[in-house]
Amino acid sequence: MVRAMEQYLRSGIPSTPFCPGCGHGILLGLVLRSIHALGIDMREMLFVSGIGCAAWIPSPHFNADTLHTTHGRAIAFATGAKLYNPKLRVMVISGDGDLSSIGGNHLIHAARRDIDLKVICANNMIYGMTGGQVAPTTPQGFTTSTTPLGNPERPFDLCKLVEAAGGRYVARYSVTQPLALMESIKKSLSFKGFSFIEVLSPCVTQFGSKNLLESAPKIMEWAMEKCIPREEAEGLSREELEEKIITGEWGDVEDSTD
Amino acid sequence: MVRAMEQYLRSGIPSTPFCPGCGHGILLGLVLRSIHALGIDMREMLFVSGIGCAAWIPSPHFNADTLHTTHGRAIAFATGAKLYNPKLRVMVISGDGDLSSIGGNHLIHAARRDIDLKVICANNMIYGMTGGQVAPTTPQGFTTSTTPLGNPERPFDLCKLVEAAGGRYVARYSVTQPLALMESIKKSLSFKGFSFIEVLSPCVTQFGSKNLLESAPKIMEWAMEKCIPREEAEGLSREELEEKIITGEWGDVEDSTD
Amino acid sequence: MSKTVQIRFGGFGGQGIVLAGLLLGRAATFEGKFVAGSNSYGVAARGAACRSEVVISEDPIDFPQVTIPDIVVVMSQRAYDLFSRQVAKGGLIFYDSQFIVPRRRRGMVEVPATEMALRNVEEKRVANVILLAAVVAQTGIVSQGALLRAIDESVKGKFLELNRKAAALGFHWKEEIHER
Amino acid sequence: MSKTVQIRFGGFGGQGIVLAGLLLGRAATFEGKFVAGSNSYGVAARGAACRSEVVISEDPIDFPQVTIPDIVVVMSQRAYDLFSRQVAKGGLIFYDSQFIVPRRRRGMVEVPATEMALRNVEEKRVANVILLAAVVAQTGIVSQGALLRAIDESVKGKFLELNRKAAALGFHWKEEIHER
Amino acid sequence: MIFKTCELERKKRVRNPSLPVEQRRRSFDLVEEGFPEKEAVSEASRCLATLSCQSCDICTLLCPDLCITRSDVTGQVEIDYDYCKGCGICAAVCPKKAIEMVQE
Amino acid sequence: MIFKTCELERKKRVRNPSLPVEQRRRSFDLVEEGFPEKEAVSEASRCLATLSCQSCDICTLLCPDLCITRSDVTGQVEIDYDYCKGCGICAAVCPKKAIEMVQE
Amino acid sequence: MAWKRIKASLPPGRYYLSGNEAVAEGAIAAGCRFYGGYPITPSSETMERMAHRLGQIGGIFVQMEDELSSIAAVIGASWAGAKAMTATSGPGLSLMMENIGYATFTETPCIIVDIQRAGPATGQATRVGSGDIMQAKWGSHGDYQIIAVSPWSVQEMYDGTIRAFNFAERYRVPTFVLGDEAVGHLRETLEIKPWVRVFDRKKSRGRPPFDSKNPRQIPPMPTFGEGETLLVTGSTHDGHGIRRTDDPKVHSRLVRRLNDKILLNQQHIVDTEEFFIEDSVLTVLCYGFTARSALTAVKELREEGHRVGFMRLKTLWPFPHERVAQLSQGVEKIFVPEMNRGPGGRGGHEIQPV
Amino acid sequence: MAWKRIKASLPPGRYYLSGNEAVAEGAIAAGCRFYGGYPITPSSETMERMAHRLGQIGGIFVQMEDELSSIAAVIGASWAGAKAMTATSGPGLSLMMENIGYATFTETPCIIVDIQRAGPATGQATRVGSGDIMQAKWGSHGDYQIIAVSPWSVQEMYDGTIRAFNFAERYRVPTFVLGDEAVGHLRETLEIKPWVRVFDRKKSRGRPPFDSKNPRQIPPMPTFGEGETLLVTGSTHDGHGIRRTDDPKVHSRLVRRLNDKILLNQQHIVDTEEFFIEDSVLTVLCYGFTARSALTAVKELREEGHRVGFMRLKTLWPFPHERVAQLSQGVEKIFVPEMNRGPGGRGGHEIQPV
Ligand SMILES: Cc1ncc(C[n+]2csc(CCOP(=O)(O)OP(=O)(O)O)c2C)c(N)n1
Ligand SMILES: Cc1ncc(C[n+]2csc(CCOP(=O)(O)OP(=O)(O)O)c2C)c(N)n1
Ligand code: SF4
Ligand code: SF4
Ligand code: SF4
Ligand code: SF4
Ligand code: SF4
Ligand code: SF4
Ligand SMILES: [Mg+2]
Ligand SMILES: [Mg+2]
Repeated sequence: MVRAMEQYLRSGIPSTPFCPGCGHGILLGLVLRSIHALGIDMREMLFVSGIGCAAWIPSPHFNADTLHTTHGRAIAFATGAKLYNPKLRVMVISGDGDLSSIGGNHLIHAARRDIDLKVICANNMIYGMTGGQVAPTTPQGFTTSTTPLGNPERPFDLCKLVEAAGGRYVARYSVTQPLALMESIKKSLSFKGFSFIEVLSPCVTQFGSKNLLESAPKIMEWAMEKCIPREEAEGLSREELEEKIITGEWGDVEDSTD
Repeated sequence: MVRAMEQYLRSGIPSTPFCPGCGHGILLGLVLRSIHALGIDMREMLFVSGIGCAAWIPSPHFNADTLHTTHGRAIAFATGAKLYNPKLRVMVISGDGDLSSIGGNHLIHAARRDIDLKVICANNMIYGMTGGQVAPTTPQGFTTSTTPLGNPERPFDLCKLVEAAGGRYVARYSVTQPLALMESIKKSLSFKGFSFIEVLSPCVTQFGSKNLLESAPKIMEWAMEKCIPREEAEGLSREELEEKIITGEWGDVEDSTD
Repeated sequence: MSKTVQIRFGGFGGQGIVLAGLLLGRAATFEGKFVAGSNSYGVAARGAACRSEVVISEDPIDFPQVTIPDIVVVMSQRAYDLFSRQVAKGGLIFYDSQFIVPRRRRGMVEVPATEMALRNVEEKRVANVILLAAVVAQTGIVSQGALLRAIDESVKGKFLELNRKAAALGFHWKEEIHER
Repeated sequence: MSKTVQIRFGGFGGQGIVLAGLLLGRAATFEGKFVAGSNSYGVAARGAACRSEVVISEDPIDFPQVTIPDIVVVMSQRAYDLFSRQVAKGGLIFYDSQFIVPRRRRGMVEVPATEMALRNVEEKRVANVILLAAVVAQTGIVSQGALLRAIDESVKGKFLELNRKAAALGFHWKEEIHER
Repeated sequence: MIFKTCELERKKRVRNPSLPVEQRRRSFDLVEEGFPEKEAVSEASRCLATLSCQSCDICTLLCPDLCITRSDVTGQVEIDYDYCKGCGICAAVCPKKAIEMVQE
Repeated sequence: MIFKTCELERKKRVRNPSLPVEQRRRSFDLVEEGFPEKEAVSEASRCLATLSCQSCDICTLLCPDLCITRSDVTGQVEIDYDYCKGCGICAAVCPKKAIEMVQE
Repeated sequence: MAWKRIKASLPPGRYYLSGNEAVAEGAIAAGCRFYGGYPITPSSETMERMAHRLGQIGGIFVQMEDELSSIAAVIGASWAGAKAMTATSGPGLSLMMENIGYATFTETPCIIVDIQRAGPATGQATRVGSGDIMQAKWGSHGDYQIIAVSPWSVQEMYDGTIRAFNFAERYRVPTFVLGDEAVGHLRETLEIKPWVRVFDRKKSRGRPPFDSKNPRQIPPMPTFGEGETLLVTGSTHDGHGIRRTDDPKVHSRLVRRLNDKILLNQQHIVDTEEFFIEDSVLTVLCYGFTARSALTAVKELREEGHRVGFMRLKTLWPFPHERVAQLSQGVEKIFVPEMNRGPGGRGGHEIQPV
Repeated sequence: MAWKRIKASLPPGRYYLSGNEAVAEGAIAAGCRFYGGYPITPSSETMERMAHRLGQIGGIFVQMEDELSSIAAVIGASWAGAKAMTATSGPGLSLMMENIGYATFTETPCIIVDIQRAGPATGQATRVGSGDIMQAKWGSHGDYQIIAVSPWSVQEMYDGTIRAFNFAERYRVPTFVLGDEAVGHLRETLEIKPWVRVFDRKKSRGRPPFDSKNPRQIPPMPTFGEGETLLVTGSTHDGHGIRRTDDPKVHSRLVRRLNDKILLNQQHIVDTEEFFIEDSVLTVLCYGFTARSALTAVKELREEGHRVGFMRLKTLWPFPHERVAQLSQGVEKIFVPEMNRGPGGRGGHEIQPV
């Protein structure tokens, strides 16, 4: 018996290091399936990540060149590699904290420069690896280990931010929308220019447990409830929208694909 | 004979350190005039700046508490001071490079947190102090000392970026629009929450000289030509707009003034 | 060293290994003892291998980590396999018989903690406290009252009552064994 | 030290003090000399006080900064005031008489460089080259050809022709003086 | 790759798994002592594929450990228990309730 | 503060100053040697207020060195040459051409 | 005198807390009312407890976007009048270095808690190390001094943090609590005394806040909002804070004073602890958690009849050159067990006082 | 051997260039084809010349958003196969420290040019200093080694940069060109020779890129895109790059090797220059631009009949302990003039080999 996508996985590496039911594992599989669907040779790919649970999605699992960097700097490392060797298809996969908190500046500058990177932000709305501290993506009012009375701050709308910075292909999907998400990853893989996909990737252990979503099925259900496609969102009232996460594509992708 | 606004200037400090005709000097005066117009006591004010020509606007000239920090970090220092003593009215005045290149992350995070800071970005579209290198605000194609063949990168639309990050009062004016700019500074001074004003403040020496705008009058004329109010922009075609800098206010300022 | 007792707990994340150590340390502190404790880091809530240690002494403690434990408490076979080889002479190994098939006999104390937990309170997550209470009852390293106070000050919400019950069960574990 | 010549230029930003030093350094390099130079930093284009120095030697240069200049070239009163006190015995001070009222007489060489520039090419920004060419003509620290080559390789665009003219004017500055 | 069914529905598709879901095997890097990864599985529930599968592939896409594949022969899903951590997602998302969680 | 006239117009208001504008005095921090700041002014042009001022205050607002004030007595602008760097902005923006640049 | 005696923030008695938690309690007891930080293993428990405790007592807690901004916010808050702190580990400390230099140059009291893990780089996040001690002293550009305490127990994590705040306020200098993973995650009996002795920064209107005739004296430190029209800058400045970036004399005077104010007050700062020194032919010199193992070993060796001495550095910076030099007179060898490769890079077994 | 002899990128002859420009020319000559940086006085001329020169010859120049990303881009480019460089000054160097540690740990060849100015903090941006030399060695967390050359002339800014690239490629280690404002802004005659000797990183398929049995041997370095499925990580890793964050033995093996590969190869790296040593009773030990003044002074003293010797460190790190120790045998005193306050903080006049 084999796992799915076994040929894209580095041999000799045991099971993923994620907690049971972690969204990052789902995302891991969906990225590989998208690459497979396009028939891309893994030897053309370079995966760059920062530090965090999400940063372990490509490293060491993906059977390709991987660069596991310092916290927050993945995009900056990737910029150097991509500029020097434009033949590499460079995908950055990292966490919300990594890419938008400590790494926020590199995110907006890469978008502005329109560097041809495929950035995938595994957003679990929390710092998973370090024990569940608040992230710039944690919804207001949610409990975390550094906001015992509820998060007083507003989260980023990452897609809006990246688009405003100059990102040309920008999208948001949840791991609970696997087909749409794979379509989006495929689009970004064949897009020339900076692309950014925010992937809602629930954390059972640190986010769920602190916000009464203690099991993987529960938190997945929560994600499914929360996410609605852009088109559907148009009909909703402001209050209804507050409760929702809107998924879909933004930016101006035309005439830039391979 | 005295200078205008003398009572707001620190005594014993000679003339400004700016090159003759530098926009930063104009901005210096307009900030003081706005404070004067509102009758604000300078003892309530704290001015924070980073490093660069623009960072010298408040320090040492303003006769108030000033904190001249490290390159890019002004907003982070200001956040600490403001949070600890909310009675201080904290204004950050710094350069485009300082606030949006090395300091870009603090800018977007302060906007997201909605910290009550009045941030004024003196945008001269270049690194003035270090000798005219490209900035994230330099228009595409312009010559700088690090883009001898013209800037290949797109600049930020800073107002769009800050608004997308969560900034609630966001505005852009040129020093050549002194009355509108002062109105805007006054608004930000009485606004509770994060406010951001991008001020086009031409640099004669580093920006002008490299782009055939070699005298202060010439570069001011260029600025006047370039800047059009939002309302006027609506009628224009895409090509016409490309050439223009649109000034005006963005964000959602209502019900948040003192 | 006679006045010093060293205890080591082992199991996997989610079983409350860290909490057991914490409760024991707190209880000993209430009794005016000097206590030092450490545990494996970051895995408590994550379902992986887990270890927790406490040193209790009448005097200030020079070296605060367990060197040779006097008491070992294990809730998984792997922890048993690893830790059972390193026990002080005359030391005891308490084990949850739900998970462990012991390979030695001397000094082994069987406590069917998970079974008791499931049977009595339908919540196996309190097996750790049953086991700890059994250790306390058997060895007297701290008083039962101190353990109860530690539970009261450490556990919140709906789990408090459950844990109190678990402690009571543990204190009387021998009777329980006889019942089955 | 006899084979070493030290030259110091002074004025304010925008007068081309730094360029003068650079041209002289390049010219000397063309002649196979060892050269070292430094200048005040960052103010060249900014209208403030400005200094530039060159050391020229037949041999490798130990200490590359000017200690006691043999030749001082000044284009502002303040630079004159500061630098005229420190000149080697038998040294010369060249000055642009547009800006400077000298307070000493020995070793003073007056060159009306700015005046010549305005009069002959209507561009006072080449006064620096006139002055430098005059120094070269008078002292022979480098050949006139080397200076012209340095100009050719350092100046671009419309200013090249102007500077060439300026050099020619400077080489003949004495005649110019006689003319007025 | 072609999938037999369209996108997962957003609305109430998730049912409560029959047993509380346990946290299972993982080789989390923070683990000390070098415990082997199988440890935490010893007491847990596991998922079990039944025969009512409609081959929609949702579970294969959503399994965080890539351990569900579809047999070319039977068209039914197969679970690689060497990698399964018993998270319960597959059982929860299966529209046909074709996967159950059972106590080992 | 009330201004006598509305916002500066955007369109061609700027006229070429009569003389090329010089770079003037500044105490730029990068200066070495401690040269006094007056140095660079010695050869330069300067601005000169004439009597046709309409008191619109544009020049006072745009002077980068705050050296233009309006006299309470005459209503005319006065320039503090201790601070003026001769940048030429005032002359360029004055709608009445009431300020000229002259060689000193 | 700006010393005062205040009530401890926790009721007196014995507690069972981790070292990281004890740091937070020490900070609160010392009067810390501002925490700005960014999580990092193995220091995050300090941050989490500060979030909780400052919430209770009305202090300010902010999780910043990174470590660069964390230390910046701390410095900003300090000038706004706060006793302020951050906590981190090696990678975060590296990011703070520029602004720590700024804090030394502007004489800003602030506390940096560094819970060391095994480096370089990301290394092993949950493993103990002591590879940051040179970084703490030399990690920023230019010449400066800092103070660092080196706790070996949970009690000292508490007491040492209070002490660090007192040093910071008294000498207007960034002060480090240089802990490590072992002592940070260790739980131990912590004795809270009813009273705490704390030092609050001195104020004095009109006196220059950045100079003092006597290099042993610390200039007063006004606070924003007091109407003092303060000029704070990281550029070279005179006694009033006016930038003087052109005059080497002003620079050298300032740098010399900033070094001297610590070095000439060394005798009030440096703290060492010695056991069995008198008759020892061989001495073990150590600090931090390593000293716990070392002392145990020394005691065992003593019991076996070996004449081994023991010296512990309770403060690491400024380095107690004098005392170590004295010590090395009497003995044949000094062993320096450390959880790093020592200043020579080949294992820390020789004495290399830097 | 991965040594090769290539044509210089400029026609042979004498040039009159500034030190900062010479660094750029040296880099181009050594094969540098990637520059990522952020401007800062007094180093910006290197960047500006690289922008110009790389544009001419088809290399990659990128001005990044800050120094953190500059060094990150350089490391990324290095793994993509480039000889890569950045240049900065003290404040920027402080910001690079975390990633410099990453480069040491991942054994990434890269060049950091540091043109020192007077610190701490913003200090005096246009004034010379040498306050970063300790930072270069100790500024990141954990135990590591770097190499640093210390040029004293424009010629050495050129030659030393080529040398730095060769060290970096040969030992897979971040290498510093530790210049200063004086030598950076100095213009001097630069002799360009027709040929340059350069070292290119070794490749070897299949051999582990992060381990070697012999600590003197440097593992081969594959490049992204070669199909080697490289695993590069700043966490503790085994020879193949697999994360091993739980095993202290793997950590200690790695850290030891990274230190040893430099220290055991010291004799191939360390370079000193000595004059008048034989008969000297007093020796002046120095480096960088200071050595220019010092040598002049020594020569004058000699002329006056004093027996003064002179030793210059052309490489600063690893520190030439042995040679300095030998030197100190024969003489009464060693003077160390430096533009910083020395390791003791009270002026750099004693020898303190660290
Ligand atoms: C400079 C630095 N600061 C802090 C850390 C600690 N750290 C490691 S991962 C992480 C957060 C990761 O969060 P995120 O990127 O959202 O990933 P997740 O674990 O949630 O998937 C932090 C703060 C670090 N490694 N380096
Ligand atoms: C960490 C650090 N990097 C770089 C510098 C050098 N530096 C000083 S000011 C400046 C740019 C300033 O540009 P901007 O903020 O736009 O201000 P301006 O001078 O244009 O008004 C730079 C790069 C520095 N001081 N510190
Ligand atoms: S802590 Fe959260 S994000 Fe990290 S592996 Fe576990 S579930 Fe996933
Ligand atoms: S360099 Fe430019 S920004 Fe700086 S003072 Fe001069 S004109 Fe103003
Ligand atoms: S088991 Fe269920 S979810 Fe999986 S393929 Fe079959 S029907 Fe679909
Ligand atoms: S229980 Fe979880 S890990 Fe196991 S097969 Fe189902 S989805 Fe995959
Ligand atoms: S001088 Fe000209 S610009 Fe100034 S107030 Fe008078 S009319 Fe207006
Ligand atoms: S010339 Fe410039 S500095 Fe002088 S008064 Fe006019 S605007 Fe002001
Ligand atoms: Mg996250
Ligand atoms: Mg700018």
